[in-house]
This record gives sequence, C-alpha cells and structure tokens, in this order.
Amino acid sequence: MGILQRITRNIDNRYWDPGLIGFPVKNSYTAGVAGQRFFEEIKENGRIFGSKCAGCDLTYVPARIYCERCLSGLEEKDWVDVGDEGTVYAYTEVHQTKSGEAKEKPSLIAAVKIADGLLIHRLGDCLPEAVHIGMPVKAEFKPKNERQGGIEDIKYFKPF
Amino acid sequence: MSEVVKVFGGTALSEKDISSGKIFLTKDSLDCAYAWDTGVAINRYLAELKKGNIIATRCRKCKRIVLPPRLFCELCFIPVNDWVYVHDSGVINTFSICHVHWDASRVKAGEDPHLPAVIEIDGASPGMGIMHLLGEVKPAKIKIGMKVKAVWRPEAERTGSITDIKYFKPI
Amino acid sequence: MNKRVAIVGLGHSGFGTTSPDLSYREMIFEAATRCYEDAGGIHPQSIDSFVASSEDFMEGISIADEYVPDQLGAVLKPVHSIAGDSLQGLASAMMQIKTGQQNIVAASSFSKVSNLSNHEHLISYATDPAYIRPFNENPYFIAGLEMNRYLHETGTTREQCAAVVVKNKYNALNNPGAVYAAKVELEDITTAPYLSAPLGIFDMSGHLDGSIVILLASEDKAWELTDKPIWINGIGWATDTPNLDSRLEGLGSARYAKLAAEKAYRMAGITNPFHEIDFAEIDDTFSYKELQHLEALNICGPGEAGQLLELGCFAPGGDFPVNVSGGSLGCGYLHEANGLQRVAETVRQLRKEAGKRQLPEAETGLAFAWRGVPTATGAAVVLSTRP
Amino acid sequence: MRKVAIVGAGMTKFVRRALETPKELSFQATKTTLDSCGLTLDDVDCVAHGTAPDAFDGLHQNGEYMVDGCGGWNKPTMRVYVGGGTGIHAIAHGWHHVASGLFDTCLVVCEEKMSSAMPHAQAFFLTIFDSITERALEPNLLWIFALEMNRYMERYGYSKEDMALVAVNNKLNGLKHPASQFTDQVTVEDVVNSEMMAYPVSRLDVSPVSDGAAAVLLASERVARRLTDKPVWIEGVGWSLDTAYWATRDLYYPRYTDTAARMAYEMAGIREPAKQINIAEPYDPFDYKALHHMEGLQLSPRGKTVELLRDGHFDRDGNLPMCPSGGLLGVGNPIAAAGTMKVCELFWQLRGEADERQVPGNPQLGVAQSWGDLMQVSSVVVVGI
Repeated sequence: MGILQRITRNIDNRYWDPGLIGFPVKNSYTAGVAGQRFFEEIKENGRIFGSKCAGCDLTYVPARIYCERCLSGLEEKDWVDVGDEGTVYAYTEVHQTKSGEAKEKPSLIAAVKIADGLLIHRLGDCLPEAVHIGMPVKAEFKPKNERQGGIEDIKYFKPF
Repeated sequence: MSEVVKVFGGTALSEKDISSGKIFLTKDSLDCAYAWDTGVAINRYLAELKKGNIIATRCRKCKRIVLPPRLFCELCFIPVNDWVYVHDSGVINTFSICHVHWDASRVKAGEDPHLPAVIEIDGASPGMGIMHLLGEVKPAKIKIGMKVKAVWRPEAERTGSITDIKYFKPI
Repeated sequence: MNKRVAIVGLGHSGFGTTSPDLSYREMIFEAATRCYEDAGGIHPQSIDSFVASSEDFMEGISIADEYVPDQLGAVLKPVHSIAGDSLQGLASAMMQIKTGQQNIVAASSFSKVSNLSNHEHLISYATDPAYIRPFNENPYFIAGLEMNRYLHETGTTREQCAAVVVKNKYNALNNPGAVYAAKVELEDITTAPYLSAPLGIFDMSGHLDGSIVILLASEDKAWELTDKPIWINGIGWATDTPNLDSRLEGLGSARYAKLAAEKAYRMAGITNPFHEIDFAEIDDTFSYKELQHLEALNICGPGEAGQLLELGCFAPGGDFPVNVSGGSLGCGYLHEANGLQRVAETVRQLRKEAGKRQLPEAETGLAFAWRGVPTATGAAVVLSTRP
Repeated sequence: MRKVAIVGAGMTKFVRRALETPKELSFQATKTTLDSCGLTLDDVDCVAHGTAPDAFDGLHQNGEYMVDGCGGWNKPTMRVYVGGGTGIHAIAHGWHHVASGLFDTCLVVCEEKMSSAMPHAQAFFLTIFDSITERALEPNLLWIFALEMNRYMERYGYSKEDMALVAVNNKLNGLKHPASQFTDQVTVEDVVNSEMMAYPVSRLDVSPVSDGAAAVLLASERVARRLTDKPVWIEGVGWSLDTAYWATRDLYYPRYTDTAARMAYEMAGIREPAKQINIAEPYDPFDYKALHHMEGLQLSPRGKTVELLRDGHFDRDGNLPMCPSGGLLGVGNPIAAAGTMKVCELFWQLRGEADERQVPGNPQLGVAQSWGDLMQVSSVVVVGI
C-alpha cells in the first residue's frame, strides 16, 4: 500500500463542491475565413458551397481555405456551388439528451454526402423507419429573414 | 526572412466588426460541474480549519513540516503519517494589491482591493507558505517580512474551508 | 535504430466506479509506489524523466500539467504532459530513451471521472463549435453514425456487436480488478434502450476511476532493474482527419488504427499479425469498436471480425484471444489512462502474472487504444518477452 | 546522439482578434513553414504540436481539433503540454521524434486563440489554482505574477522603472517585427503610469492576449543537409517542473529555469553560457520575467541584471542581445505560439535573415526559453549553426 491512512467510513467522506464559480468557461467562436463565407452564402443566397482541391481532386463540403491532404491553399476560384442535394451516408436516431437522459422524442441525425464532403445535420419530414443509407435528401432552408449565419440556417435535410 | 517568408496570415478583426454583427459568432459555455474528492490529507486539513486549527504533516526522513498537509513526502517519496498543529500566525513572504477580480472585471472605486499574500506559517518548516488574503491593514502599510495572524470566521459560520480564515492581519 | 526499450515496472491504484477514499494525488502516489517497487524499489530521484497523459477539462483544472510532479516524486525533474491517450504518452517516454538523453522514464495517467458530473457536455466541447455543437445533441451520436456505417459497409450484425459485450463482461469475471464483470445474454444487450441507434446503452463501456504508472528503461538499465523486462518491439500512432465532414473513408472503418498498426508492425518486423501475435488487448470503448479495430489492425479482413467472434476465435481459448481482461466493457473505461490500462494487462499476461485469466501461450501481445469520440487518433504497441 | 536541425520556420501575424479558426491559424503557419524550405506535406513524417489551456480556444481535446491544420492528416500526431511553456517545449518534443530515430522530419506547430474566451481570458485562470485549497479565495492569474515580481524586486532592490525598461526595449524591438500586433513606441513613464492591475504589475508590464500560430520544421542530419546549406542545429534541450505547492518555494529565483538550462547546456556542451551564447530569447509575458529568467538561464549574475540592462548589455548591439524579436511584450502573446515564435526568431537570426532586427556580428549560438504552469516549468532550447 502506498499510503498509511485511508478514509474508511462513509461519514468521513468529503467532496469539494466549488459552487457558483466552479469552472467558468464561456467562449465565443468565429466561424473562420471559410466558415464566414460559407455561412454568408447560405444566409444570403441559400447556396451551399464546397471548395475543390484540383491536385487531390476532392471537393470539401463545407468549403475550406486549405486541403487537409496536401495543405494547398484553396482560394476563391476553388469555391464551387455544390447544390442543395445529397445522399444519406450514415444516420442515427439519438435517444438521449446531452445530459444523458432519455429523450421524449428521439431525433434523427445524418451524415449527408454532398460532393466529397459529409454535412452533419438533422433529417426532417421523414419517418425513422424509412431512412436508409443512400437515400437522396435535399436541404430545407429557413426563410431568409430568419437566417442568422450558421449551420442552423438549414432547418434539416428531407427526402425527395 | 523577407526572402522566404513574405506573407503572414491572420486576419485581424476590429471591435466594430464584432459589434456590427457582420461576423458570425457561435457562443457556448462548458456546463461541467465537478465534485472533487478531497482525499485523506486535505479532508483532515479542512476539518481542522473548521475547528480553528491549522494542521500540517511532518516527514520522518527529511523532517520537513509541510503545508497543506499531504500523505506522502514528494522529495523522500515515502508515506507520511505525522500530523502537527502549527500556529495561525506567520510572516509575509510576498504580497500584492490587486485591483481586478478573478473574472478580470475592475475593482470599483470605493471598493477595497484584494490583498493576496504568501504567508510563511509559524511552526512549519522555513519557507513553507500558503496563499491567503490580508485584511485590517492599509495597502500602503504592507511590507514583506511583516508578522501577521489569522482572523477566523465565527465558529458557527465555518464550513471546513480555507475561507474559514477570513484573512491575516498584522500583529 | 538506437536503443531497445523495455517496460520494467508497473503499478496501479483505484479501479472503482468511484474513489472517494483518495484524492487523485494520493491515488497516483499509490500507483507510483507500486510501480517503483515493482522495478526493484527504484527511488524516483534515479528516474530521468516523467510523462503524464491528461486533458485539461477532465479534472476541472485548466492547466492539469501543474499538478503532476509531486505524487510521482518528480519535483524539479524533466516532466511533461501529453494531451493524448496514455499510449501516446508511452510513445513519448520511449522516444526520450531512444534519443539517448534519458535512460529511465516513467509514464503515468489517471482518471477521476467520477468527480465530473456531466461527461457528455465535455465531449460536446470537443466537437466543432460552428458545425456540430449548434445541434445541441448528445455527442455520442457520432458513435451511432459510425456504428451505422460500419454495419452497412461490412455486413456485421447488431447481434455480433452485442456478442462482444457478452464475451468481454464474461472474461472480466476472471479479473478481480474488473468492476463491470457480468454473465449476460445477447438479449440483455440487444433489448436495452438505445443511446443513439443502433448503439444501445450497454454497447458503451462504463466510467472508471484509477491510476496507472509504468516505468520504461533502456536495455542496459532494464536488466539492472528487473529479471523480466517486457520489450517494446513496435509502436505506432496516427490520426485520421479530425473533421467529421471529410471522414468518408474513416467513418465505417477505423483508419487511424490501420495506420498506427502498420507502423508498429513494421517496427516490430511483423508481417502476419494473426500468426505472429499471440493475443491482444484492444480498445472496446463501444462494442462495435472491438470488431472494427480487429479488422483495421489486420487481425482479420474487413467484415470478418463478427463471424470469427461467433466462432470463438477471440475467446480466451480461441486462436487469437482478445480482451481476456474484460476490456473496457468489462473493466471500465479509464479515459486518457485507457492506453496504459491495455498495456498493463498485456504486460501481466506476458509476465505470466495474470492469475486465472493467464493465457498458456503469451510471448507477444498487441495493445491498442483509441481516444474516443469525436477523435480519430489511435495508438498501437507490440510487446514481447523477446527483444 | 542523432543530430537534428531546424530547416524551416513560419508564423502568422499575432493579432488581437483573428477571424481564422484555430485550425486555419495553424494552417497558415504550417504552410508558410513548408513553403519556406520548399517542402510539401508528403515530405513530413510526423507532427508534434502544442497549444496551451484548452479553455482559450474553447475546445476540449484541442490538439485533435486543430491537427489537420498542422498537416496531421493520416500522420502520427502528438500534442505536448506544459502550460505556458508549451511553445518551446514543443521543440524538445519534436526533437524527441527525430532524435529517437523514429522519424526523419517533424512539423512542430503551436497555436493559441485567446480571443474566444468570454468575458476575458483572465477569468479562465481561476481554474489553474488548486481546486480546494486556493480556488475558494477567488484568485486570478495576476496574483501569482504580482507576488513573484514583488518578491524578486524586493530581494534585489529593483524598482518598477527598472522592470519597465524591459517592456520599453522589447516593444521597441517588436516594432521591427512584421508579425507584431503593436505599432506604438512606449516610454518608461508610460509603463509605470499605466493602469495598476495588481501591485507591482501595471497594464504595460503585461503582454497582451493574442491570436496566432507559429511553426518550425525539424529534420535529421541527412535530410537537413540535402535541404539547406544553412541548417540551424538543435544543440541542447532541457526542461524541468517544480513542485505544485508553489507557495512553498521562494519565488525570487526560478529554480526550474536553472535546472532546465543546465540540462540543455550539458547536452550542448556549454560550460560558460554567459560567454558562449550570442542571443537570448527568454520568456517575457511580464517585463520582470525576462530578467528573472536571464538569471535562471545563467546568463546574468543574480541581482546584477538591471545593472547590465541599463548598461546596454542586452540591447540588440550589446554583448548579449535579449529578445531581439520583441518577445511576447513586443510581438504579442498567443501563449503556445509565442514560445515557438522565439525559436523562429533564433532560426532567422542565426541564418542572418532577420532583416531590420538582425543582431550584428554573425551570431552562432542562441537560447530560447519558455515558462508556464504555476510559475513552475521551464523549457530551454539551445540552437546553433
């Protein structure tokens, strides 16, 4: 044994609760050079953009400012409108909340393949039983006046 | 440098970029709550503070009396089991007069500044300090080397915490 | 290659779902004491360097590195932290010895996850703030997506995944330190509520508190410290893309595991791991991960792991025993200490110190760890009784 | 011991608030580094990266998040961490990768984006203190530095004006750095009269919060000789972590810097550092810290450092130029990136590529040092040509 004493009675147990200022971490994130423009296109024009690395022949969705495989910079000329349609690449029905409790109504989350990218988003207007890998889906945008410049400007993807 | 590195990345944003709402921001906070196991040594340290005592441990090999108490000597690397009461007085090793709160907000005019100090506790080995606050003293009068004594909260208000000592005041 | 490196000491402490009787410092001191005694009673002053593996928020300390030295006996010594799985920490320790600057290095890691109230929020903070977090979902949905894709790509079934849980929890019954040991049936797992379908709540390993310290030494020092050194013959670690949006290839297969293992095998001179390695302790944070990892580690072909499991190939008496200790599903998940947990169990088998679960033929073993969602980083190590 | 060289270096501008995400900042520094030595990602064997507290970037497992920007796709990647000391320690960490014989080339990338912290990066520092015995006092980061600075000044009878001179010098050097976030020169009076934060620390004694990234590429001797005729060799690395019970140490002298420096000097075969070393880049998040560290680095006799400073000993054209880059005070302090920036500076200085900032006299040997945790850790790297 490494140490000579132990706590042996529950009544002696003590944990320290740091109270209100326990772990005060709050952040405000920019979307980045690519994200700023990507969300602007969704917000203003309802268009989804990818960026294409000619060398690797890959179109990233969402668009980026660099290719992760070869680290080439992807510039304005490399941005491509990839349309608002894709296919379900993988999906899951989430039964627990972020706090680990059972949800009243499970939510459907999918990785939607558009060009060479996977947009992670909700599925809507469809029954969980009907979802399958390879299912064509289309982005349902929020009305323009409700868009704020973020991934949630797309309401969900729905089958078509 | 100029021959090979000509361009430096990094797009600086101004306060106006942010306040105008032109830049999209996502906000989030980490909703993690913690309940730390105090363990044997700190458990006893806190329990003794509640009684109005400061307790330390002594290593049988190097004879150091250390604060906060621990169940092992980090230098000799052996278990420690010799508990020693030390005094609630000591000497200021160093201090500061701090005009900002923990969250970086400014101490307002009329409010007292925070007076943190490292206090070498009497009865512990030389140099064995703890961080605490000073009180009942004009900031300009604080000196390194000054003798100080703990001012305890009334017994009924103590919870078994380092804050059971309100602060140290000069004697 | 420079010097050969061996594991010469091993110690642990804790290993409970909670550990209120000790602070994390006291727990690590206990593990370190055991480790140093295991290496012939070495004093930490004689250890050249120390590596800890931790990640800030787990302990609720913003610079967790600060609190490493004292309980390891490492005050004013070279100490650094690897913000990664502890198997990467082990690799860092090994590299230090191979440079020739150090001869004896300790690697440590611990988990006090019981002190954290809502682990999911923390995992969520590891996901992309702009593209993932706004959905405000339980972050284990990523495991749900992976499992869905894995089953689709390989034809592996839900039941085969559940069989991993049944096997590992049963194996754990022979491991006195395994708190999630149980004798369960497939139905117990498959009929349990979903966490994120197809992933059920029992497909995920439970949290564990504990601390592990492992001591490494160069060849000449190793023989001074122990008469049963376990040699690190190959080590490798790798990261697939961290971006979910470009993880097309990696979503259904554990590419990080493939890359890490290739490196480790190459260093160890292994060309046919199934035949040249006797057993493995590999990451089973989620049930499907054990199967996915076996395929990526080239123990079997894509889509074969589930069937081989059903044939008993990975059972303690099978051709290639996997997670005889019970794995994370049977022992509990130690977070960043997971890798050292896998290494410790492999070392015990190789030293023939595994008690009731001792395998008769254990000369070369494989340990593999993954960092969990949302990461795509894994590390593999080939350990052997022969250098 | 296998010889390892720095063959390329790059960084971003250090700015108050960047539009870029942490990955994008990492990408910009990494790409610049690769371009500077004409390599592509295919030439890179592994990535050793660093970033300081996760809280600033606001990402748990931040090393995983940013790693594609560091060139880590499908490569061995490992994030090292010693708090504020990470930026220089990452060089030692990268050295382990190459000197061990496991890899021939290693990208070392450090990044920090402090601006995402709300309401202010300072608030997160509450959580670096002991969870139970210190945090209840509601401390902030300035406390410990103020306590250390006060102790140091008291011990040797230094004044606030003495300390301010470091801020003035470094900021003056920094004006010549193209990546610096400052444009204004300051005087000793400006520093001394700036807003009092925590006596004796005033606002201008402190380096600012910044966003940025910096990177270097390490290569084994064989690869380095092929790539460049001006490799900068890593001659020595050392690091040391002192006890977490910080109030039990006397803060006037940085023991951790002392032990780390001796370890690095021993490896480099340096017996008389103050005579042999031509450029020093000590860690200077606060002005007093540069002097404190010069003593720990054995580059200045204890208690005589201000005298030497006033004599111009540490000026760019002095005997031992100190922080010719401008340091954290003069360029900016994106924590981990700031340390790596110092090594980039030595790389450029020793190759004679530092433009306006160039130290005269063909410097041969430089030392960079960083510091972090609870005033507790130092990492030291000695480089030479």
